Amino acid sequence: MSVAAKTQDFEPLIVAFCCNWCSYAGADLAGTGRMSYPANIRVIRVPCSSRVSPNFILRAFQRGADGVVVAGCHPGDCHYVSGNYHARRRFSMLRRFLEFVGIEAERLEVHWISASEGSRFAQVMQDITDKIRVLGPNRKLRDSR
Amino acid sequence: MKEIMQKMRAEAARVLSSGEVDLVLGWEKGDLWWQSYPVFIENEKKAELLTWDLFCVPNLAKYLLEEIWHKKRVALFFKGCDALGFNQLMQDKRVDREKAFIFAVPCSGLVDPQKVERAGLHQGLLRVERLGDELTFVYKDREKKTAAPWFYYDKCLTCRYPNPVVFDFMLGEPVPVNPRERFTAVKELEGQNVDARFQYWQRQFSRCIRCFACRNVCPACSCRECIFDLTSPRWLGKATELSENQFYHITRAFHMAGRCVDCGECARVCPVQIPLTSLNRKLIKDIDELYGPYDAGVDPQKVPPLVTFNPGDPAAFLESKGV
Amino acid sequence: MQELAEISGEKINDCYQCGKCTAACPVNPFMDILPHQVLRLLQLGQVEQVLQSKTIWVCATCFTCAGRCPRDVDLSVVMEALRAILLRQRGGSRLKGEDMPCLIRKGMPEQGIVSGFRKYTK
Amino acid sequence: MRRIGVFICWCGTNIAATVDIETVIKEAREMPGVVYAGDNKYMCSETGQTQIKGTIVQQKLDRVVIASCSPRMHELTFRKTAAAAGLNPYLVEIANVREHCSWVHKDKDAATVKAVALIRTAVAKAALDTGLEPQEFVVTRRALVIGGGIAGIQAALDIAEAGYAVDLVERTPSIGGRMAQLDKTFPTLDCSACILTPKMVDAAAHPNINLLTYSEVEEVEGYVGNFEVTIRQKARSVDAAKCTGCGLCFEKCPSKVKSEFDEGLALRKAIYVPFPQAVPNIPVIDRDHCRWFSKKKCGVCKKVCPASAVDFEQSDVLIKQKYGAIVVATGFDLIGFEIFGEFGYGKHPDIITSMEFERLVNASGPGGGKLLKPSNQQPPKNVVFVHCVGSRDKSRGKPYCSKICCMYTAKHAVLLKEKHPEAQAYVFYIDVRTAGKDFEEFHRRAVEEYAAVYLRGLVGKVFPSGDKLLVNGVDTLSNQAVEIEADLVVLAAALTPRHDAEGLARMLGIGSDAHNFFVEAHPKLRPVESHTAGLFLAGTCQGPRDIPETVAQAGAAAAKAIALLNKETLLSDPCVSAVDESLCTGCLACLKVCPYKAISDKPLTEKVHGRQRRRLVAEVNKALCQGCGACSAACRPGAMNLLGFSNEQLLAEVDAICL
Repeated sequence: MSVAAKTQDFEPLIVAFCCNWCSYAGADLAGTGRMSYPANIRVIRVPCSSRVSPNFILRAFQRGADGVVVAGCHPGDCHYVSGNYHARRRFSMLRRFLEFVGIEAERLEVHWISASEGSRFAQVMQDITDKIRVLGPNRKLRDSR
Repeated sequence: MKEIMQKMRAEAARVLSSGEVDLVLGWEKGDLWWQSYPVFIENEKKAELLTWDLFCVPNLAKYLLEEIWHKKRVALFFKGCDALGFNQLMQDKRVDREKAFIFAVPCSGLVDPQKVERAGLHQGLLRVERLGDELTFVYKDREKKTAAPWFYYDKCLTCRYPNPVVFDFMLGEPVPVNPRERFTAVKELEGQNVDARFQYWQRQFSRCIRCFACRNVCPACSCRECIFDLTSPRWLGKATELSENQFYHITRAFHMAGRCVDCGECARVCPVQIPLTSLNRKLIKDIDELYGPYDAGVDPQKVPPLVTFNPGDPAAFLESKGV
Repeated sequence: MQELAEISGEKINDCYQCGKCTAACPVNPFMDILPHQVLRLLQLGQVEQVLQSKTIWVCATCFTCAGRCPRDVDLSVVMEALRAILLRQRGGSRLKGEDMPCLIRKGMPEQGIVSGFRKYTK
Repeated sequence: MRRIGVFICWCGTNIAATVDIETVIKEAREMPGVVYAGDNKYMCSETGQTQIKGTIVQQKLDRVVIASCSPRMHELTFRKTAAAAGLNPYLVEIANVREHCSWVHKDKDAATVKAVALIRTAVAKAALDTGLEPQEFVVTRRALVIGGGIAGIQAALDIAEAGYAVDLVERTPSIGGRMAQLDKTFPTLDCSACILTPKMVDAAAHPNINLLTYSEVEEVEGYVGNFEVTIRQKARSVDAAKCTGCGLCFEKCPSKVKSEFDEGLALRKAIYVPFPQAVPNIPVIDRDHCRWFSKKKCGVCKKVCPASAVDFEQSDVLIKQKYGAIVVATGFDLIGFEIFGEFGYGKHPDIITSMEFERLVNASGPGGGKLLKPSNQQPPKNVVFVHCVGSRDKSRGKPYCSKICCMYTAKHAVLLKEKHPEAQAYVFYIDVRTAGKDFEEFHRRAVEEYAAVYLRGLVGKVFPSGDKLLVNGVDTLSNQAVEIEADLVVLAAALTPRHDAEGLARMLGIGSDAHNFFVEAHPKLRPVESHTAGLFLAGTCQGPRDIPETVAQAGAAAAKAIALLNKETLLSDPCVSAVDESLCTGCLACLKVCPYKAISDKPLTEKVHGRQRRRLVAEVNKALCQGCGACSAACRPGAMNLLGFSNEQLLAEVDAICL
């Protein structure tokens, strides 16, 4: 199989951790508005972006995710006052660190998507899927078994 | 160093006999030139066992955790790096300042036996002495003199706190602080492309035998039960598998973010020479860049950068460096 | 229309016809189509009418309209784009890449060459 | 082994048209722990719920997964269904196959594969669900209302009428707020003071209402049912118990300052009541401008006070009080004009804001409501009104519509004509928005009966020319540039939240939008609640609105607060953090990231090798914890775990979703 054909066939798996109050609701709104985005996106609901431990992200990569998204409320709008501020530090550091150990930074994306930004949710997910398609499958962190 | 060793022994005997402490933690000389082990001394008569030489590298602070919590008060000796580790343990509320009587030992660097070996100076070596900036390798029938920094641990060459930041009693005079740039290796890696970096770390991580020495020696790794040992949930798989090694090293380093005192012990004890300091220092460098300079272990009252925030923090995950 | 959007980069449909541009324009008495009408006609796709107007040549590019617009539509840029369209229609490339070294040697200011490219080259 | 039941909803064709239900059922039956998989056209319907309940009993299900719409829609419904069949409601998981799948994907195969993955994930999570029990806690039956404008007054009165004690905190020396500054109100032209003042008096006289004027909220802690609030009652320098309100003090006071209440158009004294009908009618000393406080000279007020009520020694008092509910009604400011140089505001006294116009036209305002030009006290002839100054302006101002300007400008045009029949109003507008009862009729009257000239377009520049103001505008309907020689220019300024609203939002822990308006919990279904339980919103602090809407919202907020105070106890959400003390190292990183101060340290004594050992562990206050899980992610050994979103569950979800 040629490389080109491989990229054609490659359907990335992208895990999105969405905070219940903003981004998950934003995803719901994308649904209500029938704003389509690729089926490669699979959402895990968490109460807050600050609930997401880097371990979950690494685990997703180990289990074969080609990209991971963490989505939370815009800074200042956190339902839990300051959760996204903590998340912002944590994932700023993690993303740089993953890049340092040789993982493409684009595989981990963090976005602030509010409950009213359904179309932005769809757009962000579309963009990420496109980017990961170009990047190709995650072979670096994946469990080889 | 001899005078300090004399003082060490005298002070240890004094605090034991006065009943100020019921245990002294120090180093004692082993059988071979490079062996200086931790020793527990409960009797002032044994104070003569204490040694202070170019190989007293183990940090004694971590013994405060499990082995001796039932002691009334413990005296122990700290080099600069050890003191930072102790402060980190303080910040993690793992040690009680009141229970420790700290002797500060300013340290201008310790000798890396591996460097001695690599230079071929180890055959028949009896001991190593230092005078000023010069080392004397003493053999049965000859001596060899050389510049000391050549044989210091890498971590000593970049040491920024050779004089302990916490102590009750100072042994000797503070030494000058003169660190080399510590982010050189990190910057070099940062300059490479992402695949080259991956290959570099793949080479490193695939050597890991998961002996957990790096974790066990670390003064910031003080959990009662480590996440990597838990079976429910099982965070870290048991298989010999690169991805598990990656998980271990990324998570270990990340747990250290904002807490690593950069004492370099992890890299020193690694049996397969994984450059763990580069991982730790990458995080230190990023924290310094993004949230302002922060040196873990200097002031245990300061809030570590990854459990606080500033509403105006940069969103560094929006940076895109391209594929 | 597309060419206009490409050259100007402005979102013409953002205009809600408040007329602030016209109200602020110092040369509006000399225009046959008022500034806000320019945008309205463009919204309706009537580019030709605008291109034939006096207005686009009266515009002094003083940027007052742009500064006052509550919708972030920079009309001065749109005007410039309209002029550029006309100028480009009037003839092929007047500046050629291969002429550049010669022109620069002659001491023509580089800024002038760049704006010349923008105006005259298709 | 678990006995998990999977129920797949068609949602009519909403799900079934894009997801192949049959395949999904087949796949679900193969998932670990699943003993039943079934479907229904509408799972949330009576029949669907009966099917769930029946199956739970027949199949002895111990976990339930429902593949349907978003859990934000029907999680509560299905939890209740499960509870009705005797299952702990927290053993129910929802797979969101509608909003997150069938509605956003067009390819049936891809959507079916994804639906299966989502269900597999929910099954994996459900398998690790534990039954949770909510905790009961006692409600403090007292309310706090922040802001003493019409919204705050109305909310306080309604809550007080229901029989609960209310503290009404107002920053300025008197309640009344913006409405007290207004002259007449649209569209009925009632006199604002005539309808407001009785309410102010009612509030002051109500046995259940405790007025705290000249006071500010300083700290808010606690949670729904048990807020702990610190209020700073600023020193009035007048003893409220002794003062008779005779007014001798401010008659004699020699220091004059611009009156905030009169929008700087008139002067007040350093000891003052903001306006004659102020409630309470007790003066305060503005210490920044009082000669006694700046130079230790004067003291006239103290000398003339017949009741010896003036007290220079008074100091701020901090009041700590517990409340069950809080209504936030802090109102609005007008946008600053510094950036709108073209209008020349501040450069000429006859260019004024709409609020200043209210004062000029008000009988109790400067000039006794004669509506004269501030520059020379002559009646104006041509008056230009400009709509949307700062509103609907995404480049320099605010992108939103301030909602009330169209109507009050029409009112101003009417009032102008009533005061000066020979005067002419010119109104520059972009659109006239008159959605409201009798609003359109009122606007038409301004045009038809009061001959206001409406010009569709905005104003480009205002500049003085002789004793007149030249206004350059446009009428886009006739496509003409317009120039008007005006005597007075009135700018309808955009409404903004109070300048310090952001800080208050942070203190209260409620959300605010990009413009610092407080955010309601749901724009349609929960318009007066904030995201934080027990905190309710009323009036313009939530967004621009007029008086009737404000009053209605205040009543609604009060009703919500009353419903809360009516309960003796509340149930807490059991999805809170729990500590595994055997794992907890006591480093208390969790405490540092907790936004609710819900975590504290607790000494623990245990026996180790026959010896007593004391160590610290973290402890969670279940009533304070709101379940964000920041602590769980900060905990290195994983001792802190969020129930309902535990480490085990999230790992299982990640594993399942990646399969």
